[in-house]
Amino acid sequence: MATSRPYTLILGVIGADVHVIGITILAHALREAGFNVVNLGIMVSQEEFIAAAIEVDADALLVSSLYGHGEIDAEGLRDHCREAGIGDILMYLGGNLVVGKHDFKEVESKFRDMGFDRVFPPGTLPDDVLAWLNSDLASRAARVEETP
Amino acid sequence: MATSRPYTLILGVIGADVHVIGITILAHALREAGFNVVNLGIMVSQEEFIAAAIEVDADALLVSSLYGHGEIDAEGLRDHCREAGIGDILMYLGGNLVVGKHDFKEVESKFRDMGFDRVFPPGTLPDDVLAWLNSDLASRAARVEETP
Amino acid sequence: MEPGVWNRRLSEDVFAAQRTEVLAQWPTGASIDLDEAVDRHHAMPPSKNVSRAVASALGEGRTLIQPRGGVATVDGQIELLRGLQEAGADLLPTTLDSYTRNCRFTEAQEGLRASLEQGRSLLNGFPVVNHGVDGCRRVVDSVELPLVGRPGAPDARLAAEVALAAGYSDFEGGPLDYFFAYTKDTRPEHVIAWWQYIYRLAGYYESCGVPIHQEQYGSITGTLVPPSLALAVVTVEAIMAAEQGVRHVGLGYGQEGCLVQDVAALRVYPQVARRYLDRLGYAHVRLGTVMNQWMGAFPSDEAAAMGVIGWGAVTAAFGHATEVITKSPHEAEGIPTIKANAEGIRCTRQLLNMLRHQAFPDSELLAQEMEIIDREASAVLDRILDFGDGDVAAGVVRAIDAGVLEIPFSPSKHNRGRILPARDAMGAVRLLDFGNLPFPDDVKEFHRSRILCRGARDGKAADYHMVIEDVYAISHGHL
Amino acid sequence: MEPGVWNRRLSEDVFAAQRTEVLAQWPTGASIDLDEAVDRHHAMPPSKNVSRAVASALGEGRTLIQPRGGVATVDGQIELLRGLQEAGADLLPTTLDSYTRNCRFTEAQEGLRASLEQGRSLLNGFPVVNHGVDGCRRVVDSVELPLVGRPGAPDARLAAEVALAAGYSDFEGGPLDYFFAYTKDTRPEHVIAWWQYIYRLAGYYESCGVPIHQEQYGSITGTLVPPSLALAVVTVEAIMAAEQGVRHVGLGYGQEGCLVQDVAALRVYPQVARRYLDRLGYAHVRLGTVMNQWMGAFPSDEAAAMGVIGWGAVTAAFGHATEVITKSPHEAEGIPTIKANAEGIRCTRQLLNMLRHQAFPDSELLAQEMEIIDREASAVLDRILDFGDGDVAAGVVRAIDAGVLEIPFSPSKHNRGRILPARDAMGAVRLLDFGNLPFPDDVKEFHRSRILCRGARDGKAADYHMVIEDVYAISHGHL
Ligand code: B12
Ligand code: B12
Repeated sequence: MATSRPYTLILGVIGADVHVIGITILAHALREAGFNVVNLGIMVSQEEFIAAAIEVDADALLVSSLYGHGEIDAEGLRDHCREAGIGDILMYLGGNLVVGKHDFKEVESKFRDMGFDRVFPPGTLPDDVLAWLNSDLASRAARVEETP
Repeated sequence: MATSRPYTLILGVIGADVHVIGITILAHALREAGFNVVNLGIMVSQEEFIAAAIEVDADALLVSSLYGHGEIDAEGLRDHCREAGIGDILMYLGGNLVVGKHDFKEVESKFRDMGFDRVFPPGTLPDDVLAWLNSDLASRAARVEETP
Repeated sequence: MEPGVWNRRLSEDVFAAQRTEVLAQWPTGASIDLDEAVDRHHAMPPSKNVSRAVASALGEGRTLIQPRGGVATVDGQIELLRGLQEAGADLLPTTLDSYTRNCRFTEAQEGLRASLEQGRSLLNGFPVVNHGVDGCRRVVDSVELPLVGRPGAPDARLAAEVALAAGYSDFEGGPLDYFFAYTKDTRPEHVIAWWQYIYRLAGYYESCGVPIHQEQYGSITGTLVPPSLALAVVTVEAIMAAEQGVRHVGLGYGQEGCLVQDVAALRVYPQVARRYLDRLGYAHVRLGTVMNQWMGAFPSDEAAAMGVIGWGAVTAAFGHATEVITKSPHEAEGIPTIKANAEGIRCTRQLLNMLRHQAFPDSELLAQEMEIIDREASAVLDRILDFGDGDVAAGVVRAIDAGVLEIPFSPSKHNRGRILPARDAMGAVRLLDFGNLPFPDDVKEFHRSRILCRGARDGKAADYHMVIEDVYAISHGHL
Repeated sequence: MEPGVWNRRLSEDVFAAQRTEVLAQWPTGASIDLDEAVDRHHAMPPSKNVSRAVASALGEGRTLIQPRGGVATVDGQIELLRGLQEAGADLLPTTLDSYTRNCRFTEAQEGLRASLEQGRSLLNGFPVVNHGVDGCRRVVDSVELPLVGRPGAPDARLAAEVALAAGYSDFEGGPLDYFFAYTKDTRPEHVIAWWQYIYRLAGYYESCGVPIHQEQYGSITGTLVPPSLALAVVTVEAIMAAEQGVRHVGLGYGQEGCLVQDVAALRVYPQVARRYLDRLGYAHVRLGTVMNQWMGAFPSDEAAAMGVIGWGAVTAAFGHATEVITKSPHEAEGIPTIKANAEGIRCTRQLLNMLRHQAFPDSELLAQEMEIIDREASAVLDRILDFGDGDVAAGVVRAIDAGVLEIPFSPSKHNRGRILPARDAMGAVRLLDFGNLPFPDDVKEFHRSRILCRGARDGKAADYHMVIEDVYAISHGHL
């Protein structure tokens, strides 16, 4: 469940990617679940993601990539976040992340290595995303409370 | 082309197999091409094949097996031919010879080892059969003429 | 001529006497106890009964999926059926091997032994009789779904005894189907008598409150069978089954490939069968339809085969079939692996669901095809009833001998073998030669003119070569 | 408001001036010589021209198969296209990568470099511009079939220059399609102007005796697009193309999944487009239809995906589409391998052939759907013409701003985004909310009542959740 102060999420499709359906539905579901969602839409650059996150003091970055250029487009995003002073932000990635049909395990570890906290396969439903977000954000909140 | 004295062929489906379409069409095509065809139909035992071949002094035995029990049903046919004094008869086998989908190379060598001169895969068309029969019977005829 | 068989319920005595003989055919027969078997059925969850599954499908207008499948060993069969269950089947099959189908139990035993030894199935099906009730019950207990025994045999009495006692609640088939498709010398009256026994057995379970569904085959030789003749076949079988106490019939049909004709057939099937059953006093018998996906030669390319399978799903959906029996992408080559079999199920499921609420709209063309099939089947059925003085069993034997009912490509020597089927310009199966079929003249003219149109279009004569072309057509990628 | 664009043929001077700019976008542009390109087309065998292939398909009533496909390297593209050719395609595709689609040639170059280095394609298409005319000609020369460039881009002018000069004879797409589907901030008038350039270029080849086929997209966002809106889009595009000298148009349509609606759309498409083209003075333009197999979310199971592909083939066949663009069983997961792509082709081919002479019979239901689509599209088109005082280009820009034409799920901020599509009880795409669409009242009532029926059946409210359910439907195995 979202807490009293709603968490703020940045949502967008990275690169030159126009696949808007997935994030449209995700944004709708996340809002319904009580999150504060900033939906940047399609064709979002790394800079735009980071600027938006800073501007609204976001709790998480939800990056979507469907069209196969995820490898190129998402490269270095974690570093750029660090450089911008939000190196710790919770970062999810989802969609059809590479070109072609591949074993998801490999895809996942590739993007985990790039600094994403969670990587979601094609076909992921909003409920799964919600469940992970709630648990990850809650455990982060707990961690913050423990170390005052 | 069939020669002046038409060759006589025995055709039948071995074992407990009822698949009649293939041999019906084959028989028709072989007759049209000038062969003398004795079509024993479905569910023919090894004994019936051999008895028919002896009775009409056949030039070749064309054994069909579609239903998958070819391995069991055709086992020992060459030996039984030998025992009956027609050990040299040209022997073809065709159809869906074993249970399941297999690499045809393996199937072919299994049945070649069992004494079949040629083994035909599923989907074989009458024209292919005709072409092989003509060439095999012609070269056998030539061999006979050479060794008077 | 004395037909040697009548459409009359076997008396308890006659049935009991025959049972003793049947159970003695193989050692596993000895242990079959009907009372115990009935108890077992009553103890099974209702969700494992075919007839109940069919009832709810009929109620909801759904189409149930049943694949085919049988391997030599019990463990293999369990693995297979669990795989098919997981793939989304609604009903599970057990196809019998061809030795069992011919009561050649010794050879089946040898095939089973060799299969166990070599660790692969050398049999093209599951030898129910050799495994006996115990082996079959292991299979039944290992899955969640209702089970159908699929014999495809002229004499499957012992197999039926074993399967039904083990908890199967459908034992597919019928005497005319398997006379025409699976015999060479056997007289039809014998096959009828054997199946009357099986129907009587099913009827016995019914009378004890165990619903048994009687799926029919109806696809017969799987190759260019005119729909009306298949309909005549299954109607006669349904009547004979009903007389022996069967109450739930799945009218079998084999897809021909021309959608309008197939949908017409699937719609007209229950209408015609209903009419004759009602007329002859079997109004209580419930009817559904069972469509077999294309039964003739398949393309060997697996992607093309998936296209044919999908087309079968579409036809079943638009024809509102109660069940569809699926094929696999391995069809042209050999008995499918579990994976290939599952692919056929999943492709079919996707399409059934997508078409669930779509209609194949009513049209003049469809109405015309329905009328033709109805009139042809009725002509044959009326003649059969005439021939038997109202007794379909006697009548159909005489009709077969007279060539009033015959099936293309039947291997039986008692089949007349004069009719010649060919496709018309839209791919519908018509007849070039009618033999002694009692079709009305205008209907014959309709067939001829339709085939001529096609011949004209293709610039080909309407003769035996056209028939051969049509046998290969789908496997060569067209219709 | 000044629309900033008119439906007027670009003068030679304007075209030439723009050309200089376009060719300067990337070094490979410099070498393009239109005269030499025209000669090359004349020297190519006629069998490699899309427009000629389409002409004979139209003549014979056949449906041509075109897959999609593009990889980073020239060698890879050649291997891919040869594979698709062998699988039985009639026309060969070259899908552009998404950097090229956005004129981000530097990034495309980087993707190409990385692809060469890693020995696998990191690009989701073929970067035509980076390969230039020489690279593309190697592709053209390596295959036997006609080639179609598939940009999917708001500004593909340089890509079009390269592709057509290399010997491609179709450069798919159109400004409204790619405004609605592929832009976020860009104004429609800019996309129209860019595509007027491409049409003008195609028209130039035409004027030199080189027939160029203009395939349209028409599937737009691929997700619950009402057929009438797609028809309005492609009709406006066809008019704009015709004005620039295009003479051969393939009207694009994306399968929705409901057969009656899809067949109705495919039949009504050329009728409506013809009417408007004729009225506006473009009677000489030849029309065909191009059906894209289901463009929305696919099931990830490959067997189920083959079912969806088969359904697309059936729809194309019954809709008498001139071309069908195929999908592959890998669709839900990623760009397909050659093998998977070939499977889509072969499944489609089998069904097209089997359905070649079958009819989807005329029926009231079909006639009704046709009438609805015709009336809706005409209402939108008439309003567009009103808005532009007879000029479709000016009119459509105003219509978009006014929400008189909008597309569901368009990512463009200039798209109104008020209409809400949902399926009715038979799966036809209807509208829940009409925004400012100028549909007649009785038609709106028809939509509402149809969706209500479905809601009642499923016990669900007709709201946004229904829309979401419908987005997932086919990928989750139903409609
Ligand atoms: C039609 C058909 C039937 C019909 C047969 C009707 C009839 N009266 O003939 C029916 C429905 C009755 C039937 C029953 C069965 N069938 Co069946 N049947 C087929 C099917 C679909 C087509 C066969 C056909 O008619 N082909 C058209 C003809 C023209 O081609 P053909 O028979 O292959 O013959 C040609 C060539 O093979 C070659 N040829 C054939 N024999 C010979 C011999 C020689 C010497 C030469 C040179 C060439 C040659 O030339 C012929 C002319 O072109 C095939 C699968 C397929 N091919 O798509 C399955 C198939 C043959 N059947 C099969 C099986 C298992 C059965 C059953 C046991 C039921 C079951 N378990 O599913 C029963 C058999 C019962 C029995 N006792 O035999 C399996 C065999 C499996 C295997 N080998 O692994 C197949 C392959 C289906 C499958 N994949 O499971 N079947
Ligand atoms: C519809 C569609 C389109 C439409 C998009 C319309 C629009 N406005 O959005 C159109 C037709 C325009 C299109 C275009 C293209 N597409 Co496209 N498209 C699809 C398709 C069929 C469905 C996508 C969809 O809408 N799914 C439904 C939504 C609800 O699901 P989703 O997008 O997957 O999102 C869900 C999850 O993935 C997850 N999720 C998504 N993002 C994120 C992010 C986070 C953080 C989390 C937690 C979860 C998450 O949650 C979402 C909700 O459930 C897919 C294939 C498929 N899936 O069947 C191809 C597909 C994505 N497209 C593809 C490609 C390549 C293209 C094109 C380049 C054209 C081409 N070469 O074929 C262009 C792209 C141009 C560009 N610049 O981007 C490829 C990508 C290939 C790859 N990765 O290897 C796919 C996979 C098809 C394929 N197999 O080739 N496409």
